[in-house]
Amino acid sequence: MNELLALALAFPLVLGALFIVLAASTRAALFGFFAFGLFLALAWVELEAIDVALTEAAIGGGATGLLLLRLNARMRRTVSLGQPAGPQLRIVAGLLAVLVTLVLGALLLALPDPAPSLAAATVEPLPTLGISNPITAVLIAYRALDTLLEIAVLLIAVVGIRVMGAERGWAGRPVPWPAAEPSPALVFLARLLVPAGLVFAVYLFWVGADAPGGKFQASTLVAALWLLAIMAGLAPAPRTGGGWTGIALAVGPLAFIAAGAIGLAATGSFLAWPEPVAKPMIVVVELALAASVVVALVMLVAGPPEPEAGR
Amino acid sequence: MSATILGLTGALLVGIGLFGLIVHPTALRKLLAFNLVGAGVFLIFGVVARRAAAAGLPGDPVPQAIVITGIVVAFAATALAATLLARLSEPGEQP
Amino acid sequence: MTRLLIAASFALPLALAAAALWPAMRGRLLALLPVAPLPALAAAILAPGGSLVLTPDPLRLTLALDTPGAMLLGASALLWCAAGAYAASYLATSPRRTAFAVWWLLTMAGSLGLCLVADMTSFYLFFTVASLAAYGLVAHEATPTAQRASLVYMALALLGEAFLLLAFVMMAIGVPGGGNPSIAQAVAGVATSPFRDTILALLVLGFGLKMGLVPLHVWMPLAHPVAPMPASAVLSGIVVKAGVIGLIRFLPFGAPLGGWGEALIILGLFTAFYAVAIGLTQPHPKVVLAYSTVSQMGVVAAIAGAGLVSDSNATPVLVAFYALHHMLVKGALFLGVGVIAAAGGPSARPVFVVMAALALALAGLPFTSGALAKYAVKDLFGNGIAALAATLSATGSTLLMLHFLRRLSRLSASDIEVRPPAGLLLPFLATAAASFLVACLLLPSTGTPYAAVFAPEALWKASWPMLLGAALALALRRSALRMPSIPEGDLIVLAARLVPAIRRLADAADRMDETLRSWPVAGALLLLLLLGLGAAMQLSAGFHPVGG
Amino acid sequence: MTVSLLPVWAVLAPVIGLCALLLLEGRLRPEWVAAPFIAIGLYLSISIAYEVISHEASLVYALGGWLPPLGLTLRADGVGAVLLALTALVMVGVSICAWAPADGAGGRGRSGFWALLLALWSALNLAFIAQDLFNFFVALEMLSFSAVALVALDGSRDALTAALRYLLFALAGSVLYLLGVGMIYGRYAVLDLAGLREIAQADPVTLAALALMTVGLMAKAALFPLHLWLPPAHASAPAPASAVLSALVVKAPFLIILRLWVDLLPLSAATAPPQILAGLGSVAILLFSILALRQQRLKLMIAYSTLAQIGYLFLMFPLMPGPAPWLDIGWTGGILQLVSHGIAKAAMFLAAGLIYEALGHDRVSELAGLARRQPMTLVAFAIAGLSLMGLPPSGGFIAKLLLLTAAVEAGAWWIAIVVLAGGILAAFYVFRALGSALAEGTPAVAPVALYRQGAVLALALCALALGFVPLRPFALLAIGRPLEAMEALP
Repeated sequence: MNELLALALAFPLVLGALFIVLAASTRAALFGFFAFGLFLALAWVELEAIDVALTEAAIGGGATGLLLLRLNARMRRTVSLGQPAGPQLRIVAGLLAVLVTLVLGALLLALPDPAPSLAAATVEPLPTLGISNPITAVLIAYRALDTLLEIAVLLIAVVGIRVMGAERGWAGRPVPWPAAEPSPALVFLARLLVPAGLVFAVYLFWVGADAPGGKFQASTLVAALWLLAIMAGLAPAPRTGGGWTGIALAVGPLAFIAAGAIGLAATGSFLAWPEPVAKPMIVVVELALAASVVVALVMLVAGPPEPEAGR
Repeated sequence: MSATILGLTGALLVGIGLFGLIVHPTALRKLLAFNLVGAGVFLIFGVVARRAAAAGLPGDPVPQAIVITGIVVAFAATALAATLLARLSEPGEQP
Repeated sequence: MTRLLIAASFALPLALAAAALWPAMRGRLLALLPVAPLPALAAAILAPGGSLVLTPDPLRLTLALDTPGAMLLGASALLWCAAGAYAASYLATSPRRTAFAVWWLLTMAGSLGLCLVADMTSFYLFFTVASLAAYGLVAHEATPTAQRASLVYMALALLGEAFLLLAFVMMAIGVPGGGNPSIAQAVAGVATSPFRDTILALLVLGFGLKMGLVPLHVWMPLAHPVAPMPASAVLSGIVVKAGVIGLIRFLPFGAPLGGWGEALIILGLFTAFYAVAIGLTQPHPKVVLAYSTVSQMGVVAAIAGAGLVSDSNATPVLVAFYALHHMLVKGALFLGVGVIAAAGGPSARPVFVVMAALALALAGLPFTSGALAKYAVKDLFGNGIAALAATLSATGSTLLMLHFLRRLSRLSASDIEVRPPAGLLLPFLATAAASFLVACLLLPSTGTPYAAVFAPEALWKASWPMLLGAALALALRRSALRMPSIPEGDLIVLAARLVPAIRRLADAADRMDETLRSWPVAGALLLLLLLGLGAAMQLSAGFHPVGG
Repeated sequence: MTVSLLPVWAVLAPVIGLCALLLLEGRLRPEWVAAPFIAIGLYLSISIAYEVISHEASLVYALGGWLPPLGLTLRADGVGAVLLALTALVMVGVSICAWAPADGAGGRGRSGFWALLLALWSALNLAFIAQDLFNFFVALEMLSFSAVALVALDGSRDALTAALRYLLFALAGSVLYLLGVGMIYGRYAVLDLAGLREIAQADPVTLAALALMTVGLMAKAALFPLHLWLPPAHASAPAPASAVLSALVVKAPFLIILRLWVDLLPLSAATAPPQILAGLGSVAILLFSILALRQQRLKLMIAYSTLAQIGYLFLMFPLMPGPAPWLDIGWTGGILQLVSHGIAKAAMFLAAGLIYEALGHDRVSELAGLARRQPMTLVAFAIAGLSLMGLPPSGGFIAKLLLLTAAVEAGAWWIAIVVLAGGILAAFYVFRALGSALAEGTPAVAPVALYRQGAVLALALCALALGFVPLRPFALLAIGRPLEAMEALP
């Protein structure tokens, strides 16, 4: 039964991938990518990784797809990196890719059984943290440094996107999009979805400590809703350059580091969560992180600022 | 068994994506291909996690958490590349 | 005090070179050139036998001044001093005089320091400084000829350094404790080193390149003549001696070396005669002098080889003494060419007489430094065929020098009223005088009594090869044999044929890079590398499937 | 080993600086916001180096008290401490050179530059002291993103294209690396280097994972033939950024490869894989030195020189034959090559930047008159060149000597010949630029502040000073090896 389901997911995934790579039209490939994202999220459900499925659906499929579609709409000409590969090179590359795939498949089959696992180790300290979702524990406690620096990666990307904008547009707003008046249907949809979505996002955030869900999933949802509102003309794109966006971006990492320092003072270990207040502290830090993530995601999709005069 | 099928799917996605990354001349298609490879790699992580199910958990949370981090990082990369592409496609602007 | 002098020998020129960063000093630098070598001169006179450890273990930068080192240090300091004074006058109006002075000072620091160092790293350091800074002297005129010459010089100098570096590394490996051994320690291990023959071959190649042993001499007839006159003097007089010092310091005299001594004699004497033959075909006096340097360095190499064969402890001093003689005489000759060129008719005549004496000194003319040098080294060669060949090299030198004098006589200024400026004349005369006086003063340190040199028998032994040379020169002139026209640097012509091939190679590298930088190729290579490296790793580890 | 928080702050202090820049944007000059964090970074790096040297032990910290394999540790061992110090030195030099508070130009470039510089610093520190394979990945992504943004800083079409190529190729490298990490986790459920060292076996999965990670990192280190992105990227970035990119950024992936091969699964030097790496390095040295010689622009020449110098680093793999590679002379030689190239290349790129500012171009054939107008910059360039050529006295010379010694001892004659040939070719391209700058000429020269020239010269002199380290394996570089797993809570 499960095998059938897995096969039912594997086929569209592989076919979708082939379509994305081989389709002649870029636009078609992009729509293929959307569909692919959907199946990918289902595959994660099949792997019983609901947290990942949520993230994949929101970011991997949703935000990435949105970003690329918008990009395709904005692009006025294709950007090539050199000449297309000749037929011989295509064949060679194809053969090499097939070889890599085969070897990879063989290696996956050679993985040890029973598989080594840290699952038990991640569960054991959960009570001291006051949360029961081990994935959240990995992200916020055991591998907290990774998570903290991952937010730093987002900030770097935001700064990177800003510096890529035109010099004169520094500290402006990103281009509105679509440039034309939003359709009434879109406006209606946005008015309907935004409040409902926000409620769901709050729920996701809250249960993240104990059930699938968490700050990333909630943040992405909020970010997606915000983008929808921008698209519908209900909200302006955030301004870059100082102001509250700067505060929102910085608050996540700073709160995390501050919590780390509190942990140091209370337990002698940097980034440790002192037992009695672990859960409230984690919630506060996650809230701060969520603020940073939401603003960063919106800015990443919205793109670099444009000169105000140009609008 | 279902994990193995999805693991092999991951390997196929990696292969297909790498092929696209190499042969497509346009940057946007390369970016799509990169996301395919990424999806394949994450899927393999997911399979590794699923195979390591223990202690009453349906999968090992560590690789799952790694995938969540990885997805966000890949998104940031895509956004960076998209911005570069958008700027490069602007006609004739030579600052 | 002596330690301070030893250190100042190279520190003062370096400090003066660094002073060029300060705009106020730049204008005065040229005038200060004669002052820079004075500490070295003082050190050579006052401090032989002194040694100074600059840094303790494990760096072990060490300076030491032994007799051969002091000889060469003192003589080079003298020539640097005289040529510096000459340069101050010769280049007073050159627009590039500051740059010239900086290169000059750096070359000086390197060549003086080379006489003093006792550890491997410092030797390589000063050797490099001397040979690379001399590039600036060769390239000074910035003409196409100078550019070509400096390029060839640079390429071969770097090649020489690479040979030496490899040789030094191999020598140091044998020394217990590793790190930076003293030269003496490293040399002691050569004879028993597993790399013995490679080391010796690399040493001969490296130092031979600097000395211009055939066929590594091709840069010298290009580089020495294109430099400004005083620079030619120090290049031919002093900088080539870096190779001689190298032989003195690095050849394991007194150890059995099966065949290497003989090989060096053959190489040296072949160079000596070959350079004479080519030199005779050259029209320009400076080029003839450069070939003469090649020939004389061949003789020096043969002396070193003879020392290896005869196992004589005196070899380093004898080689140094011969080199000292050549250094001052060749320096004076180059300076003199400039004096002659600046002198018209009558005023050129006395200069010409001095030049003739100096030129024939190279062939061993009695009562000159040449006779002393040749007499001092003659016992090393024993009585065999090598001795005869060494003696006959004087015949060759006579031939070449007579040719040089004929060519020189056509060089004097066309305006007979012109008199050579004192700034050129005095340094020239001082060097010429020093060549004789210094050689006389230092003769006892080679273990040769004065009386023996001036005995009639010795005079005859010195004279007959020269008379033979003179007779040959006369015969050559009478025979009206047309000399073939051979370009400067002779064998370099063969190398020049490689230039298009090298250019094609570089173009191919360009195209290859272009291909590699195309995305699909690089991407395919990425996968290929992945599979290849993976396969290699599996194979080298042996194939162990995951067990249990 | 000694437990210390210093490594943690070395990673986090620049991140706090990045946040401060975002918070204070538009209120304070970015230089002034960044300056205290640069000072703190310098202090932290020096303290770490001091602690490591004085205790002759690594500084280790387990974050949150969670021990591996569940938790993450940071470990500043001997090599890590040296590279932290190198990073700080280059960063300070670059900061002084890029410091221009009098200049009224604000906005994008300036603010972005300082933010990215700090981000880069954090990423480098993390890459040099992290102990966890996925932590390395995060460091590499921070590194790539900030480096790509720095390349694009100039905003010209060339720069943006170069940045895009760089980004896409670096991403290809990243996914391969990450795939390797996944295989390792599937095989051992451990990502900590010290933990892996105890249990890793040379089975197909492990070796394939190692190959995946190595090749992915090679793409990021721009080893031949995976170099397509580097020359345009390093030539298009603003000079201070190029200095950091060439001097430090490509070194991080290399160091991770080194850690994988020496700490995780020591591969016998006699086998084929180390020879393959050294072979690719050799081709890089020869090919890119020739290409450097043919470049018309100074910055491109220096970029190709970087490609060649990266080749030298990979020569060290077959030159560590001992059972404890970190005691071999090849190890010291390779690390010293890394450090001395870092300093020298930073000085050279900064000098090239000042030359560009002064002349308004960087065409190698039109530098005449520079010696007179900007002697200090040119001397800095020359000294840095000395180190690249491997001539004494310079760190490059000592490194070359150690590598040569190791090559001769190992009987690897081809490596010895390549090292020597690379030195000769380097001399040619350096002298070509110097010769052009020494020619007579009276170019129109824009003034360049003296303190900036001084900073470049000071960096170059550091490369020179490295020429006075002793010629033997350094005990410092062996501190913290072999890796030991952390056993108990502090």
